[in-house]
Amino acid sequence: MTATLAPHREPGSPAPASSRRLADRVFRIREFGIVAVLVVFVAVTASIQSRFLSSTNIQFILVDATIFALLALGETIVVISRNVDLSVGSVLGLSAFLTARLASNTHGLPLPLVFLAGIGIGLLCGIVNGLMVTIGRVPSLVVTLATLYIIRGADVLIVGGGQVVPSSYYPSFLTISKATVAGIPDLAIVVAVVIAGGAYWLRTYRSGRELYAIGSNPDAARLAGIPMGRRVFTAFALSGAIAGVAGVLWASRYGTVDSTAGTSYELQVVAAVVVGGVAIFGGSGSVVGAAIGALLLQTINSALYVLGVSPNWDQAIAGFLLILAIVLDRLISLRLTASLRRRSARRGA
Amino acid sequence: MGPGEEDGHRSPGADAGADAGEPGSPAEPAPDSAAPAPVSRSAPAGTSPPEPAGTSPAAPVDTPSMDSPGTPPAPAAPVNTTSPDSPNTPDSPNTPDSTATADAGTDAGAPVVLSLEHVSKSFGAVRAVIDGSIELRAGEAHALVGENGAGKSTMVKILAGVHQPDSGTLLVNGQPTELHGPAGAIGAGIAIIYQEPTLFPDLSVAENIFMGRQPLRRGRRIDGREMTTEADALFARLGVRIDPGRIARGLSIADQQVVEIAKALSLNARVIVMDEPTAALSAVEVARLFDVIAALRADGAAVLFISHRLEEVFEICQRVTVMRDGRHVLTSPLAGLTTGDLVRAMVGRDMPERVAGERGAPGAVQLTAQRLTREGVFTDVSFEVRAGEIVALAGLVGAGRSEVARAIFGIDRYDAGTVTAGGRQLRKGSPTAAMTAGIGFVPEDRRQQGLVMEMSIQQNVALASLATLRKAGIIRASAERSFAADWAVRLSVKYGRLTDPVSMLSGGNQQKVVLAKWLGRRPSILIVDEPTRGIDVGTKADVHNLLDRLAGEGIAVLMISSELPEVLRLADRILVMREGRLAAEFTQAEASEESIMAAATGQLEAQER
Amino acid sequence: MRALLRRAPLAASTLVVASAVAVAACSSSGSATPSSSSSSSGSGSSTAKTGLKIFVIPKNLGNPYFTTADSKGTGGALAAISALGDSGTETSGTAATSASQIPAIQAAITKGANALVVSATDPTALCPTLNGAIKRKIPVVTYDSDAPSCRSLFINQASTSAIGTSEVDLLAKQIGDSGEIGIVSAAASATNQNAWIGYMKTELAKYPKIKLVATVYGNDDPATATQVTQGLLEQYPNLKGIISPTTVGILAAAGVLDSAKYRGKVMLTGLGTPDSMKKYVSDGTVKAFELWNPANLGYLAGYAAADIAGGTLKVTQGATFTAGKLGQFTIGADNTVLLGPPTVFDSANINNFNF
Amino acid sequence: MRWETGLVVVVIAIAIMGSSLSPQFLTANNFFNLGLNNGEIAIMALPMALIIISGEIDLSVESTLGMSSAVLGVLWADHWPMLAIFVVVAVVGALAGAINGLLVTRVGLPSLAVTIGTLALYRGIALILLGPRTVANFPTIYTNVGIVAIPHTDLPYSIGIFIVLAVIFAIVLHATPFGRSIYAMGDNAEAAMFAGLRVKRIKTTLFIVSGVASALAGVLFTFRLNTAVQDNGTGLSLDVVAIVLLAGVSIFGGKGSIGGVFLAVLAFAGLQNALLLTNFNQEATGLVTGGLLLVSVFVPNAAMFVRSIRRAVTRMTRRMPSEPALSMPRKDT
Repeated sequence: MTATLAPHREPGSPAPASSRRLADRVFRIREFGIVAVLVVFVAVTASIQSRFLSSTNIQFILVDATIFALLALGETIVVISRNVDLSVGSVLGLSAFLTARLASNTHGLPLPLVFLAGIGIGLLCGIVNGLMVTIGRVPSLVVTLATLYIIRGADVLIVGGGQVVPSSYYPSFLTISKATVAGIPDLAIVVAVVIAGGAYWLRTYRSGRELYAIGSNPDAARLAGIPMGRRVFTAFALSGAIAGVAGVLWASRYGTVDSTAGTSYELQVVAAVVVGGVAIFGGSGSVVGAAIGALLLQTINSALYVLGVSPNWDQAIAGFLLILAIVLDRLISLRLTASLRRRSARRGA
Repeated sequence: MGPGEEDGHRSPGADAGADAGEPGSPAEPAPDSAAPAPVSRSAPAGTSPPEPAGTSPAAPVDTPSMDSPGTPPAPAAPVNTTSPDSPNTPDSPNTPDSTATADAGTDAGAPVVLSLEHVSKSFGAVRAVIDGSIELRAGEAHALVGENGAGKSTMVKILAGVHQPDSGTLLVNGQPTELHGPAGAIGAGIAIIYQEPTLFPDLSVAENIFMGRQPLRRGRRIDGREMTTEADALFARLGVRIDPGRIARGLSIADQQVVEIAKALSLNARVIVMDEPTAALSAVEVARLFDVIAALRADGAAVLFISHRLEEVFEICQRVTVMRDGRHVLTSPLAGLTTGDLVRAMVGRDMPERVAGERGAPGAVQLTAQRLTREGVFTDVSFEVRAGEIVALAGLVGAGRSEVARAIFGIDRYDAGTVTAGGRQLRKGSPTAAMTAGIGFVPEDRRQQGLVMEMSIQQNVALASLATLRKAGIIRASAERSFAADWAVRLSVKYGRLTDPVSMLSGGNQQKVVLAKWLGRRPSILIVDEPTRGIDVGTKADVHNLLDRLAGEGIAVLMISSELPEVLRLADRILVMREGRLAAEFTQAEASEESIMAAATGQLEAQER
Repeated sequence: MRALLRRAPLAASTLVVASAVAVAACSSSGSATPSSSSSSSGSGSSTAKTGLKIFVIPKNLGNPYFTTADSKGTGGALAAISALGDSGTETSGTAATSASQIPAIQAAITKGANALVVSATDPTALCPTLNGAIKRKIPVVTYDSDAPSCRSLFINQASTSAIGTSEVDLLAKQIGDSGEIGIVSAAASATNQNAWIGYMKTELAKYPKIKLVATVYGNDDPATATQVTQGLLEQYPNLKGIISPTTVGILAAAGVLDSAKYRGKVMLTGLGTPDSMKKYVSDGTVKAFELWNPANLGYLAGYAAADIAGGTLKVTQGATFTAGKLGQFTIGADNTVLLGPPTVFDSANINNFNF
Repeated sequence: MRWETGLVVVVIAIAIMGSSLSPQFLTANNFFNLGLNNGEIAIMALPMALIIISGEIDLSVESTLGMSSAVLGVLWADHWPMLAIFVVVAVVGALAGAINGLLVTRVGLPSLAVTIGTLALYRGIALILLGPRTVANFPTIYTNVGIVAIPHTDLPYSIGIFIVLAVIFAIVLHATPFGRSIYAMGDNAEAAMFAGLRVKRIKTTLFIVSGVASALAGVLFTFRLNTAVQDNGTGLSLDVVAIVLLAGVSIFGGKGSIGGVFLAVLAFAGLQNALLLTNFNQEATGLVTGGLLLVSVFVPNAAMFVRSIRRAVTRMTRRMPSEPALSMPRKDT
């Protein structure tokens, strides 16, 4: 923040409302940009293969995107605070297996309790991450890189060569991800509500705003008396808990759960978050953007299958998009800074 | 504001504060005019004389009042004489009313709201504060002065709750208090305006002000509308117009500082610590700030004012505490003191006068900047520096001086213009090209830009000369050691071992290491940006002598300094920058503090008109 | 390649005890086919060495299929090895790659293995290491996935051609010999998958009205397999049937088809375990599929490895041996033993199986 | 105590533990295998150490390895001469590194984000190039790197290359202006720039070196396994980062040594091998790698950790309103 590019200007010169509008516009562009890409992409795909927009395919995409959007919600909360959680894939895997077992006929735990168990498992992992980052003062990249390994290792140790298969669940478990209202999966609706809630929290509650403040300038946040440890800890705990829930949904969606569930999801989630316009170094971005980012990536994924493009292209496209997103993000913010600078220069002159 | 027990003292002031808080009350629409109100830092002589004449003629300079807080040396002035409307007067410092306001603060009967007693704080081996004491009374503006490194910033951080003192006590309203973190300080009613703005670039201005304390509505939700309204009110009180809804990124330094001040005001704190709040402000904004300080005092708040500009201290403060080398030196009413007294107390002896002898006539042009422009930063800057002369770039902070230097050295790119050094036009944005052309650059921020703090003294000295210290691509350890030792001796750096981390050195010796790093390259052009900022007096004289000698040896020196005495003492020519443009040029003979300040603040043009 | 003929003097005395334990273990476990486990033909069991160290190295650990094939509890390879009085250890890497499997093989050799039972992730990558073992006279028995040029014996779960043709025949019957079909395979590089698919294509020549429109790869990952199946269905709306010769793929495909829209309209067959598929067979999503018993495959591989290492079995074409509960087997051409024809599971018989 | 001294103790402890648990641990043959399985990781750890010391990170190394392997496979299947293939692979590695470097230095993006992107991109390119194919049957003289030891030693070729590279990297890092610049920029990039060090160019160079080293590792990996397949090297990046952090290289930059990297490779490989030789559950090696990583970052923080816990406890016992420990690890000024 000390690197200010604008020279001194007389105070109270013409109100800089125009710069606010500019800033608003740019940030709107950031989110609308993703939406626009999404729309164009869907339109092009649908014009080639009209069945892309069939109700079943939309349902498929929505349900798959739901899990990623949920993970992206948790990841966004962490990334906004200038941290990163690379352990979400492993947490999802562990939660998926354990809750799948609980939802099997042999245990027959009622559905709400299964979800509670998923939250609990995820919360535990998130708390461990959060404690090591806040009290241990180890950079979150390193902590969650380590827990990525460790939680997966624990998962493999617990699961061994076992697996849970669809036949073993009580029926209502598998229908979680299949029920629809007016052609839209229940799951997508619920998750959309959850994400909207998350967005509302981040926008209108002190604790939410403080996460942005921490990510925007940690030193200033400390001087402002923001309980940084507690906030960052909460972010990790939330991210863990959300990954735990995503694990339950994963089990319900795909049925077959072994020790590899959710492997390398962390990179896709980070990709969705970054594509969704969340600054990787914290301070700005929205969960809605991240959720749209997740939807976009999932749509691209699905379009490749539907168009019959070799799935071999899938990963390269995802990687390319991720890089494109951060490059664009960087260019936009450079432009914004430069234009704010020129504006104040013009006023000052 | 403060709790009720101080009502007796507060009542008149409270009215004044209420008046000052009225959005409409800043009487003149001065901020918009190019020519500011005739408030001037350049004429401290105009303001300080009335004060000794006013009330307290006999305050003994060397009486540290901390030792006897019950028997203050200053005679009491009745609070009631405070004119309720005085803070509203835009030109207050020059009016009799404001003198009365200033006198009111010397009221020894006012309760002590906060005191630090005999605190100490060490960071590893470094003893930042050895024995620090401050006492703040309700309704006073209290100056804390001392050289850089005297321990002022550490005292501020202790008050901010950032550091916990190793020993000593903090009393808030007479109660021993421990501050656990910045939140604790805020909770105790202490607000800090930091020297460097600490804003959240991604958040809106309003959020920056109210972070952690946003106004709430039902369900503990943030009331955005209320927040904007309150922010607008604060800015009105400060007489500036900043859109509370815009993001903080891109604000000018002055606006950032204004937001910081608004933040502190919004806390309704009883103690407000201002660490160099005026460094980036223009004269108009400074005047406005002083009005605010007066209003705060009238409300019964205590203001701790830290500034290197002693004339400001005399203008706004009633009492002063001087620190030197981490120790409390004196606390005294300002009335009756002179600038010389304060300086003596700060440095412990008289300031040395210019030692430089006459230099010969300057030689050939070494460095030329031609129509140098970086959009929004500086415009159309042209000048030349000749061999054997020292050219100073003067101006306010944020006028674009350092930015020009950075552009010349290739740290930043520029949009138009050329730089020629040693007869060759330099490639844009390439420090390597600048160095090859013989330029050395001692940057503004020693710790952040000048030194690699984890590296040893030796490695820092050698860092810019590695290419000459290698044989077959390998750095020869012996050559590096003797190179560093040679230059350390030449600049009389005081060190233990050359392999000690440079962070162990004092500020002055660190600066010498930076200088050694560049002199080791035998530059023909040396750019020094604030070469004596934050270093002790002895080393300061060393640096001055060195620069003088270098110019005598035929090096072209471009110096940026905010210390006018330094500029006047050393420079052959003085270029004044204002808002990114060259505003005036003086020869040493023409220049005076007044003329430079006038050019720097734009009053020169106003007068010419 | 040569069987070990030296015999430890202690072996004979311990054998009796070991055999007795083996019998007890088998009968108490209530095996479906209680045959005499102590008898084996060839050079005679009385001379077999015991107490050998045999390492079972599947493609990767944590893979349910291999866990079934290897575990003692399921009656897999380790059960056979311990039944013969030897000590078996399952080891491998956690990823199904040669880079992760090779260190485990090396470590097994270093630890003094007497025999290796290996499912090869990648024959070319594994061969130098496996040949190193054979050079040290450690017999290598491959199962499930072969490494043809560097092993003593391969236990083939089912004849490649039989699986390819039978699955096409199963599906053809379900869709009435006409319509578009697709294949959901595992990894595109999987040797056995590609071999089966090759035979499927040959067999499809017999059904001119059936058209194979696409082969997609689910990489044996439930999520990927689900998505590729969805894509297949969207891309080919007239799809009549799917063959998925992989247990993960068929489960994922069944999950996708398990809806009113597709049930009974798109047929699915392939390789699947009866336990995991029971739900879909009972609700009509899947009519019939097939598989060998992986535990029997492992058991046979473990038994053969122990026999070879113990010196009771010489690997030559035509040699026969009795593998405990599984009965008698003959070493066929190219030193391969065939487990037997796969079992076809449908609603009539699926509840009789438990693996 | 210097970090390296601690590592020596750890390595000795692992050797003692390994040999007491398994008599085969300290055998030439086992050392050969141990080296063989870790050669590529060790080679990639050298440039990774330099990159992390300079204040950046490169998570894409495993994918650069995979992409190089795929290029090697595709060209070999196309009957290119091996020498030409080597040149192309080296260029591919350099390009991969250059893209990372330019995005970081010229566009000004965080290396973490960039290399997560290229981690996916380069793997994706490998997938496009090779698809489901497996290319095998490379000439024996090349595949021998996975079988034969360097004459007169028990060292596999990859370890031989690693040792030679380690010496070169040690000289470059510890004794040349280039290396000094790396430390300076890792400690304080701004001061390095103000000292006229070519921060951007040096960082770009480091990423290119990392790309080339990963390409070399890719070639060795392919020959060792005699297989070019698209998923070669998956998951190795984290191993490489874990080794470098274990070596005492600070994740914040500015600290670390090649000696530390050498010892960390020994410790990492030794531990993995010891676990394989004993009857440790192989499924849990992830636990060990992750644990190692955590320990290596926690040890330097241990004192602070204990202090903050003690402070928390005192605060709780005093029943003060709790002030949580500050998180961001930053140097107080």
